[in-house]
Amino acid sequence: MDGIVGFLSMGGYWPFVWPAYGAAALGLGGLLALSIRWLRANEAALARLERERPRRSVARSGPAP
Amino acid sequence: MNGFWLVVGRDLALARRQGGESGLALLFFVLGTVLFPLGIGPETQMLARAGAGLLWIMALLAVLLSLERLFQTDFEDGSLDLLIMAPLAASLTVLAKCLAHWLATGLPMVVTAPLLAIMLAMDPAGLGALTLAMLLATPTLSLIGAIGAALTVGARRGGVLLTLLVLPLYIPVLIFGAGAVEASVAGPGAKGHFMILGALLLMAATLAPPAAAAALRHALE
Amino acid sequence: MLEARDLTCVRAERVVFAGLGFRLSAGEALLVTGPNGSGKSSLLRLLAGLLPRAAGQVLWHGTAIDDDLAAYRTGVHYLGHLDAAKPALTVAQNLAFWAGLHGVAAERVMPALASFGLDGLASLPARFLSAGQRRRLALARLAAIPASLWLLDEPTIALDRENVRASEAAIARHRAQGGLAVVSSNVAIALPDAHGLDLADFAGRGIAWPDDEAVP
Amino acid sequence: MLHRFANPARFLRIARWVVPWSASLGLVSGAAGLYLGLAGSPADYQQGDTVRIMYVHVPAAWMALAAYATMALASAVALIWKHPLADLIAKSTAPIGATFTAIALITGALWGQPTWGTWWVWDARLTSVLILLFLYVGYLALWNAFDDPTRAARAAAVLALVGVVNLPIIKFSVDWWNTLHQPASVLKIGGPTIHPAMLTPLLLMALAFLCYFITLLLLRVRGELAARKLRALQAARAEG
Repeated sequence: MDGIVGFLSMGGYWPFVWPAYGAAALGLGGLLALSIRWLRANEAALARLERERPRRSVARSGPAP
Repeated sequence: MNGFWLVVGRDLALARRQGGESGLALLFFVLGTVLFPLGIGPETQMLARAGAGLLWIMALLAVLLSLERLFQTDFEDGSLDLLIMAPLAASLTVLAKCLAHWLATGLPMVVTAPLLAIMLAMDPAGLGALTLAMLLATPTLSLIGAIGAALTVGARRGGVLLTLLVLPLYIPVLIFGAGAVEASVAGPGAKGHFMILGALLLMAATLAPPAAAAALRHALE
Repeated sequence: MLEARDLTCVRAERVVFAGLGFRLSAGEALLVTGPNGSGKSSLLRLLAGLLPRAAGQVLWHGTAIDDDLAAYRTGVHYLGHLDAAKPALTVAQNLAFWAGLHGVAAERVMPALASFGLDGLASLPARFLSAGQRRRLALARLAAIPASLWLLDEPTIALDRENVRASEAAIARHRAQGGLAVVSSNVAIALPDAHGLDLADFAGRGIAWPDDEAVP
Repeated sequence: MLHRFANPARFLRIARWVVPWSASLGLVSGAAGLYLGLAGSPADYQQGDTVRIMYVHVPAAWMALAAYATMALASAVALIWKHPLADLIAKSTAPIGATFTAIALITGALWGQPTWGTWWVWDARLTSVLILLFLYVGYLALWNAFDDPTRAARAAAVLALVGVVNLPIIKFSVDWWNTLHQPASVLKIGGPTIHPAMLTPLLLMALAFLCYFITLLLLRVRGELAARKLRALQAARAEG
């Protein structure tokens, strides 16, 4: 038990070491999550538009509307 | 080359006729400096200690304030197309406009700076250094600012954006400008600072015009 | 002699026109028409070298304009929608500036103003000019500064009957001296035996980013 | 010149191949670095355990600079060869670089508190990193200042190049300014004097941050490609 508590206390500097790692994790993780969500949203919207587009271009390449 | 002086002459005539930016910039410079003692208190040692730094910061902001319209008016009335197509190289046109901007805005500030410094209880030994440093630095501020002005032509909220882009690039000029005054008053003399300010000026004079010209060409696309 | 081959113009990631070509020799004129947004102005700015081409070639006397853009431009006039008139300067000062920039003698300023009926207003600050008068000041630039290729974007907008005729006469004179003119206009403009170019025929479709499958 | 447009399909194939590798290498080196850094390496004889903040602070600062260099390089390629994919790479790099810079600042302040007694110290390095953050913010603001993405790309590219030229000058001025006003900061971290047992976790964390950068960059470029095509299709639909 003592090992864990000793480790977590970071020689008494826990209020600085853990927030530092927290900030790094939050920053990197947050940006990663945002980027992935943004990527998924774009590619989903693109897929929706792509599904509609072939039908439209078939119509367009047929006799002039 | 006479095209160069034509552009300088036209911009000076426009600045004088409209009296807008150059007068405002000088007013901003003076007013900002006057406000400082009102905020900090009249004790001379405090003022003397911080006076040089404040003067320089107000100088930066005043130059920046008057740069937003450097290319924007020409862009809006169609002159920019013709200027880029004119036989005079775009970099020289930019240099000419910066020279006109400096004569209209920078030079008056160099002249008023010592007066304001006296008001801020600056040690008279520093006045010479302040004037020389301002003389070397204000053209650099116009040149570097011109890059920002060219980049933000036609941009939304160009003014604020210009400040955000250009102020970080002004930091070396601020450090060595204010440092020159302090060195001449308290330190071993400001010879080194003048050399560096001169180097910054030469660098800006050679690199800023082509960069701004490239930015302008992209603005017209 | 101006020639354009397989010109493609992309603006804001959209193909404005593609595969456009034409040939124009001395004394000839090209009337560019087309619906709004079909790229009339873009074509003129492209020919003036202000706009980069996405593809294709523009040849002036057989050599590509990019080889020496500055030299090409000394022989070109570009008249855009805007009149480049500084309100704080007088009519004469405005024209004298552009004439001086192109190394043209100051004596040519007054006759050029006269050819568009502006000599009476020479010492008037430009801010008092009407839209039509400002347009005539811009057209006076064409008369003052000799150039073999005129690129005119809707030159006769805001002009009254009499001044439309004056600009048509100026273009005719220019062509008579062997000059070329590319004029875009949706308004009727008298360009005797001019070649026509309807941008609707070259309208670009779809995206400027050819991915695997063909651009639709 | 149209044919010279980079074929995005080729890029996407490469990205799809690289991302799993860079991601897993990043996770492995990160885990190892964290373990060694937090538990496996000794505390500093002077600062105690606060030195462990270095394993996050220093790699973040390094990557902040590396990202700006990448942005400037991509901008140069975009301007000189008009290579639109390079524009997207530059645009995708900026937010990652800005995040690294912010992390470097926050961890720097957290490290400074126990060591120098205040949250913010005008130490030359911290000040330069702060200015770097402003350069990033300016770059991102310029991207959003135009409606036409091509116009924004050109302006941002010029700014990135102007920034990369000015960065060393700013760094020099700030270092000079800092030494004038304050004796050389007590800490001499990151230099060769670093304790070997600390060097391994530091390099592992640097590798992890680098892999993170590559992985996220490729993901964001994929996102930009999709967004660009989406815009074009919507425009085509408007006109179709």
